[in-house]
Amino acid sequence: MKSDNRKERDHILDVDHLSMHFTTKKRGKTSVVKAVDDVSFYVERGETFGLVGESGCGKTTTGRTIIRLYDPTSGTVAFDGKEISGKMDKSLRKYITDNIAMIFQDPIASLNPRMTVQEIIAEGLKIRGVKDPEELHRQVVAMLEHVGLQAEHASRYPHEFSGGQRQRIGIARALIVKPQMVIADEPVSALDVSVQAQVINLLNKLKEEMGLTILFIAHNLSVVKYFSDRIGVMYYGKLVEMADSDELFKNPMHPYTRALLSAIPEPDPINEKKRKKIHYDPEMHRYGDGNQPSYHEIAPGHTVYCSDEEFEEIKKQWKA
Amino acid sequence: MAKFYSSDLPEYQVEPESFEFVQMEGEIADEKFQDKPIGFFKDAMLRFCRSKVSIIAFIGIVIVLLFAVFAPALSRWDYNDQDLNRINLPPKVPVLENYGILDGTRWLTNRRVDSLEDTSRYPEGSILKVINHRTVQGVEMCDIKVDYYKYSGVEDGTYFWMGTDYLGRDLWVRMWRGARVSLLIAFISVICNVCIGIVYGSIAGYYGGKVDMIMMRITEIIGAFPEIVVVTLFILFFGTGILSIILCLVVQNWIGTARMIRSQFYRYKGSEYVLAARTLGVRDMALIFRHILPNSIGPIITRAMIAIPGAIFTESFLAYIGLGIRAPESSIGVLLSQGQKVMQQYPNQVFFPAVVISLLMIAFNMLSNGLRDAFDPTQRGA
Amino acid sequence: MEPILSVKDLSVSFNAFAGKVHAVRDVNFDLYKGETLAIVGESGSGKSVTTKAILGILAKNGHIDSGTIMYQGQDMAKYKEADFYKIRGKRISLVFQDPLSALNPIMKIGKQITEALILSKAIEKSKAKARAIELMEAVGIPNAAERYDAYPFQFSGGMRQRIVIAIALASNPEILICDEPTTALDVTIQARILELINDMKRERDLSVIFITHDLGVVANMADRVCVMYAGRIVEVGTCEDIFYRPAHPYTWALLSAMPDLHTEETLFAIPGAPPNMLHPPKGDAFAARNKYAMKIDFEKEPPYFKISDTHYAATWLLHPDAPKVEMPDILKHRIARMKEEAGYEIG
Amino acid sequence: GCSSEPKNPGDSNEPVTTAAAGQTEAGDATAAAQEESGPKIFHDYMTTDVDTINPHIYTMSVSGDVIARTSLQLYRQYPNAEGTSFEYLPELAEKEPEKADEEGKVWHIKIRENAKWENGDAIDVDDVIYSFKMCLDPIMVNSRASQLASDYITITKASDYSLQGNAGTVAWEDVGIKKADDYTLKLQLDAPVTAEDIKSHFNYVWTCLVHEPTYEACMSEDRSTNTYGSTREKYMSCGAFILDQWIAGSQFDMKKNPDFVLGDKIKLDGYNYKIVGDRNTALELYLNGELDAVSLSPESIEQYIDDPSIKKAPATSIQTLTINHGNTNNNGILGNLNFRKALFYAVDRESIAKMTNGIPANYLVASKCLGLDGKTYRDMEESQALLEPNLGYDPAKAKEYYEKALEECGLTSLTLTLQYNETSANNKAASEFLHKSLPEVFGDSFTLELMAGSTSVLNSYIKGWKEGDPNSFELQWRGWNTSTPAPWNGLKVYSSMYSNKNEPYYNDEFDALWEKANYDIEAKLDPAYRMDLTRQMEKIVLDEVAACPVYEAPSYNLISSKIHLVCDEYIPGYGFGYILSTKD
Amino acid sequence: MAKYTIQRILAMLLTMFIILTVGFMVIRLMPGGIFDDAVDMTHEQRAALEAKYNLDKPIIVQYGLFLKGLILEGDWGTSLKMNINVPVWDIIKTKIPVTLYINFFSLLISLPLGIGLGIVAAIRKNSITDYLISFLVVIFISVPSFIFATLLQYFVAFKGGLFPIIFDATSTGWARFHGLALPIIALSLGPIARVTRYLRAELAETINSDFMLLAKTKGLTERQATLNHGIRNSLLPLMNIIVPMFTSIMGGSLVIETIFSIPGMGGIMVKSVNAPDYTVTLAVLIFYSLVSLITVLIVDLSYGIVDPRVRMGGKK
Ligand SMILES: Nc1ncnc2c1ncn2[C@@H]1O[C@H](COP(=O)(O)OP(=O)(O)OP(=O)(O)O)[C@@H](O)[C@H]1O
Ligand SMILES: Nc1ncnc2c1ncn2[C@@H]1O[C@H](COP(=O)(O)OP(=O)(O)OP(=O)(O)O)[C@@H](O)[C@H]1O
Ligand SMILES: [Mg+2]
Ligand SMILES: [Mg+2]
Repeated sequence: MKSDNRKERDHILDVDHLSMHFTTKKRGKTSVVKAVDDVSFYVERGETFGLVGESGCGKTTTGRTIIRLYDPTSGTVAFDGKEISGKMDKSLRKYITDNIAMIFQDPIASLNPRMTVQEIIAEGLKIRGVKDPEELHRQVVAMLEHVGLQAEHASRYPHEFSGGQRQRIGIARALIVKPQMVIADEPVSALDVSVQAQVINLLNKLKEEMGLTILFIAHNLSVVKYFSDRIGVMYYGKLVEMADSDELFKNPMHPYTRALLSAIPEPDPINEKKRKKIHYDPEMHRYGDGNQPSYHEIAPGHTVYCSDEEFEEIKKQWKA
Repeated sequence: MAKFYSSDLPEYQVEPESFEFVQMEGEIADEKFQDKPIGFFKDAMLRFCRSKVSIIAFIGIVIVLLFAVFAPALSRWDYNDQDLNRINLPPKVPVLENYGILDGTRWLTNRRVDSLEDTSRYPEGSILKVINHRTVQGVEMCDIKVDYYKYSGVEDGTYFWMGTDYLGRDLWVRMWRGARVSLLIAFISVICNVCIGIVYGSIAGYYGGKVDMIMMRITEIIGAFPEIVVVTLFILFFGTGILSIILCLVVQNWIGTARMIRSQFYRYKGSEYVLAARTLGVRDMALIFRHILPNSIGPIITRAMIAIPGAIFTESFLAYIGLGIRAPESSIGVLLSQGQKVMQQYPNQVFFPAVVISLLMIAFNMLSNGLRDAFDPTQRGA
Repeated sequence: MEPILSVKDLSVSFNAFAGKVHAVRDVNFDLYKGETLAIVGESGSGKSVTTKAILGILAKNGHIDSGTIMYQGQDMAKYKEADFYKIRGKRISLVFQDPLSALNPIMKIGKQITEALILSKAIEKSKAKARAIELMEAVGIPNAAERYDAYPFQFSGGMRQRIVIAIALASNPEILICDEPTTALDVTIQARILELINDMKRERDLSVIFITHDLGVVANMADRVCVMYAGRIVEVGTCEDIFYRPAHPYTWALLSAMPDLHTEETLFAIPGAPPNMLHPPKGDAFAARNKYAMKIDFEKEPPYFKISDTHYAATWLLHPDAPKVEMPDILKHRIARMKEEAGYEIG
Repeated sequence: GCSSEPKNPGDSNEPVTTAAAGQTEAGDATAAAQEESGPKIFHDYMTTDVDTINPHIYTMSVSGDVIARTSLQLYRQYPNAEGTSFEYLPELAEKEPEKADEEGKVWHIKIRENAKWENGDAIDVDDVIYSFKMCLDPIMVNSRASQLASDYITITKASDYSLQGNAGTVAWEDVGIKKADDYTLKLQLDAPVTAEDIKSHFNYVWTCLVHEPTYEACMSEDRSTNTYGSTREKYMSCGAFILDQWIAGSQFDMKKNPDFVLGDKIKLDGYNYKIVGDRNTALELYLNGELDAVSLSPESIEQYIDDPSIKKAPATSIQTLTINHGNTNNNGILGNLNFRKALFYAVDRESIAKMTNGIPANYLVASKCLGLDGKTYRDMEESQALLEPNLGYDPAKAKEYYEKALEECGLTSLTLTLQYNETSANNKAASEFLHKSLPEVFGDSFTLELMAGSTSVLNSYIKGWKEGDPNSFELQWRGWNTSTPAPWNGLKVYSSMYSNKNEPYYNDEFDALWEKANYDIEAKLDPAYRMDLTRQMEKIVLDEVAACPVYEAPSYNLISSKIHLVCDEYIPGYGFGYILSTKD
Repeated sequence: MAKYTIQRILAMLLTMFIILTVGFMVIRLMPGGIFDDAVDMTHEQRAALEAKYNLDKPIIVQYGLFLKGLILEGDWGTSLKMNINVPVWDIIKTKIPVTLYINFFSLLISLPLGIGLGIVAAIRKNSITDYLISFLVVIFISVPSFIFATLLQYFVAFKGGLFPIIFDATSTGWARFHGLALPIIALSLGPIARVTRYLRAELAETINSDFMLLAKTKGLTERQATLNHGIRNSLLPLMNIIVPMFTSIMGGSLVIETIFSIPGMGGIMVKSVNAPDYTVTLAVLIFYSLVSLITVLIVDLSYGIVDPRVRMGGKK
């Protein structure tokens, strides 16, 4: 469900040529993983930006680099015009944590099993100086009710909850500090179908109520499509395509996006059994000297990462 | 049996009011919990209590502890009551003595036959059996079985359940006194190990990188020193006694704990809930102590439980090479090493402490297994 | 037609720490030659346990309480461990969910494929390699000969799953049980694995039991579908029955909880969480989360109501005396749209 | 015998028993052993490995045993015909030393002309002089040099020569060791001595011969160290036995030396040592027939007390409580004579002796020390007279002195720490006994704490006061090996000049007496006077309780019935004479 | 691999150097002067001796001299107390073989035996066999090896006459092994128990792993699956305990060597500390450190050989 609280075109987050390379040293051998490689995109205030791509393509790394769990190798990230990718200090830390929150994928692993729900949710408040236990409790309960849980759940431990409930606790934890933007890293992919909807609906509701901006990371295209205003598709550390979600589904331009779209299973036996899947082979690009890929805007807000040569091809296929 | 609906079956003739919707209106709220919230520790304890083996082990340890605490006080003798007239007595236990075991008798080999008449050496009635007459170098010799209590001139009705040692001290009391001391040493040293290990391991594990590399090199170097060198140094600086022994038990043993804590940190510092806390701006110290460290509680406890008998074991090694606890204090290690010297003459002196240390080892092992399971978060609520 | 595998009234329970877990309760299904039977249901509904019971690989604390598993005229529920060796891997094979942990990390791929054949003397050692390469090629591993000596960690997730399938197919089984074979994989890779399974099924005339919780995958693969909830099968029917004419509120909920590329309206969320199988609820297990729950749902377990020859559902809503309810709007719309897209009217 | 009781710290006053070689006068025993088949080898054991068999630097008594059996000394102890006492016989020397001047400062020692090295090289006086010269070598700084230079006799300039380092101020020619002729050694001494002194002096292992070519070959380039005697190859035998095989840390095999100058005394075909560290093991080996003699651990004495093979050997040392007189803790109570007396009277020596299978000792000259007229020093009435009655145990007196001492030092309670060597079972038991019994005598205000330590640790505490820390220890067990034939010499440990002193005890009167007893020619010539001096010394240290003697722990040995000793009983100052035994 | 190996060896040498330095200082801090307890000598004589061996110089100077000798001439110094004037290396040289002999043999014995028992216990978990094995394990772990050594010596060697009571250093070949069998056994009991315990736990876990399940569904019998898959995989983590185990065997041999009169490193360790004999202690210290570092290195490198994931540089 798309949001309409996009007011004017106003970037809240600008990611510019962001790279995050991991160097691992194992038994004397160093290897570099280019988890995020020269990625640029922006997120508008109040919108939901979806990031999709297959496992290991760097979605999580992108999200974590933005919120500065990792220090970027190069490139800049600006939040609300203020650069947040520079040298870390107390005030920057505070700026980031006050404005951006994160929701994690694994509802089991992302909650400390040794803390009660109250403690988990209140932690962010405590750091921000709320000391009064009653006030804390009041706010926690309010937040719990907000996410569809009950006051009595506050004294419980995470393991007593089902996956969907736990994910709601995670959301409550992220949102209690009233951030402007939330990075939701695959918030539903670890959940059962039956409870996925609980969480998606909840996120939608909160987005409306709180005017949140969401960077929504997922690999399930149906969910992303349902949930996001704009979508970026990542492949091997690169952002290969970015567009409004309807536009993207109508005009998938990058071969990888197409393959991805064709592979989504749909709960429709007759059509599903007929549908042709497209395979994507990265070898097909044949990039080389003088034929390097870069971002090309094919329509307003729709960029594709390809070489000039390919761009010509693609342009022909674009449907208005 | 899978049941299929058939309008004929009487059991499917249901009154119409049963077909009322009951929750059509309003949101269906999440189920309320029926029971009380169970904290992590409480849950662990509950699961622990359900394991029979752990309970038995726990009770076993409690019994040993109770004996260690109370047996010395309740006994007729003090741990240091000496009497040179009753040295090295064999064990003698009421009731059991009637069945021919632990009856205070002992075989004395290589006795001169002509000396058997000597009542100043063998008081009347002390010789129970004479066998194996032989002549050695022209002297008539035999082996005799004596009532060692009579032989030593101990008054009737005196019972030393585990016998006595070279100063005539009651080994039963010394056993429990020793268990007390050994356990005390073990507990203190293990606590110290754990504390140092936690701090050191946390820092190395949390900060990682160069800090970790250097800290691990240091442990490697400390760990490379043979125990005996370290021990001798401590003895020099602090003299023998509990302090040195504890220090000896600590100086290298914390490394293991530190390594374990470090690996726990490596495992958990990247975990999602720690990252989540970081995105909320939780400070390093809180991350270490509230979020990461508690995961090590299980392994720490398990480790500590195994380390306790291990410490007793090391203590006995120290006692064996002569660096034990200050005499006349007793400890299991002292008793074991003392017992080893007289193993061929008075096997009882080594047997009982060996049994107790084995029992402790078993009990602590089982207890640690039980605790490990109880603290294993993957088994929660199961 | 005679089913080749017939599960009757199967109940499985586990003696867990906290008590007895009733993981599977009175499950019935038949598997026919050459068909794909999908079992869907959310996590913990007992799908894997059912298949493990069939293959006799239940965890040590689990046992079959009652029921029969008829295969080739014999009741496998009564098999001893030794009897299963004739079945496992030879007549019935299993493809695991997690290709990462299912392969022995330190054994060469080629060896893992043919190991069972060699040990059961089904093939000579000298021919084993050729056979392994053949199988690897069949499941679409490029450069199979070179990869014979590789180790699992050198393979990507999709390739590993192919290897697991190759292992399962090594001795030409009759039945292939796939326990969520693609859950750990990316959609693009999932699509190719599903294709592979379908191809294999066609080529070898396999009967497949396909377990998943992804309804999209079911739609792609299944001939018939069983929907499981809390250890029971709540609805069973052909693929069309389930997707176009679902009858059980749980099936409705499942279908409407999942957005597809066309969904715009608010999703239908199932409230609450599945029941604890330590104490299965009285009556209909789904009642507590069911908007359409009636009083009787909390009292009495619903029997299977026959909807058509192929289609049964266990819900009191189908009782002639029960009030008629419509499936949720979101689902209605979707089905309508799907039918339209499919281009013809179904049933 | 072999040293079985673990060596106590300070057992360094060299025991004479290290040279346990002996001789009987029975010359008729030559044929007896030859009828038997197989070589007659005595299987002995040692508890630790030897450090070296270089006589100039060895420090352990076991090393001395090996050297003594394989090398020649000028004189050596042998049992007398009755097997009750011993006498010095010339070994390499041909006869008694001869006085070459009036006073007794110049002596000639004639050596045998038939002595040979194992490789056949003849031995002449040059070998003797070379050996002594090397021992005194100023560059090598051998640890035995001072003993060779001045022990019973003080050889002119020997000390100066050996301590001059690189200075070169004293030439070897100045030293009083000269060659009179090829087979006569001439000694120049600082003070007049008796022939007995000479024999005693040259009876020790550090006067053994070394083989010049071998010794030179073992010399380091700068002539500062020498590896002679570190392996079989770097050693040359010439004594009663020839070192046949030496496996470091494990065993020594020696075979009879056919060319031994006193060859007729040796009936054994060989003498082997095994190194056996554990006492239980040694006993098992003995019972298995793999050893011919074994010293019993205190624990196993009871089991063999009736065994006809058991033989008792007097203690090698008196176990005393060393008192740190200079300790300033507790207001210096250890320096308080009353307290030391209290301590002396408070020790129940009888009980401790019973516990340790020992002899109670309220004296400082050991019971094995020789006196006059075939009596031991202890057995002499005069010596007995100076001892306290009831073995010095008098709780009432002790308490009285204790209270006086407390008052004088202004204390109300007192805690002292007694250190002991944990490897000594007897000391440990005795300590534990004192821990319990002293407070019973003194009352609750007194506490004795016990502390065990290894030899090196205990030594470092003793060393403490020498390095300026007066409070490094309070009480410590020490076992002194007093010199058997010369009890006056043994009392050196309480004199100021002794370098291995345990306690900071100084007494000028005592020092003067000691000088006199040892070096005064008058004393040397008059044994009775010497005994008297000895008694005076003993009285002073006893009166002042320089140290508190407690017990002597004799050793109990099992000696195989196959072994026939030359003496039925242990000969004080000599031993059992294993190497003179015969075996069937 | 080669580069990695070289890196590791260099790192090891650096560690060794630090251990050497720290060890030197620590040992000099140890109680007792070399000549304190020696023979009866005069004060002057003692001073001269100490001067000769530079013991009167500041410790840093002594260290400098020591390093100079070590680096320039590979000279570890000479023993001052235990084997006077013998180069330390010559002493150690004769002791190392027998110590390594018994230690390696006990490793050699305890690994297969422990593994075997562990497997049996894991497969027959909660059966009588398992309980019996567990019982033995506890006994072996909790009773110190010196007790076992004494018991074995008394009952097997002395009473039973099956083995020599003490080791005969002249023996070779089979006789040598025969003579060292008891010490090896005494040393092995603890490690056997430890391996057993570890493997039992490890295997019990592996048996429950997915690939074991797959092996079973492939049609392997329980036995085949355990043998082909379970054991090999649980052996890998076993390498983690080999290092501490080996060092503890080395530590145990300290006592065992005395009881069986074996002229090895263990004996001189204690003796050199007690003597005290600095140079020997230092050399022994270096020896033990080196052995443990080398074991670590070997285990690490062989991990690479045994575990294809490490060998081929894979993840995880
Ligand atoms: N801390 C790290 N150190 C080294 N490599 C890393 C690290 N984190 C991620 N990577 C690597 O970076 C790449 C991108 O990882 P990332 O987790 O961002 O992918 P993802 O798109 O989120 O995948 P998924 O869908 O599986 O969550 C992967 O190849 C991963 O192995
Ligand atoms: N060994 C076991 N001991 C106790 N309970 C078990 C055991 N194995 C399975 N269960 C329980 O049986 C129930 C069914 O499990 P099953 O694995 O069949 O679920 P599933 O439908 O396959 O779920 P998923 O989609 O997560 O694989 C669960 O509640 C689970 O907790
Ligand atoms: Mg991710
Ligand atoms: Mg499953």
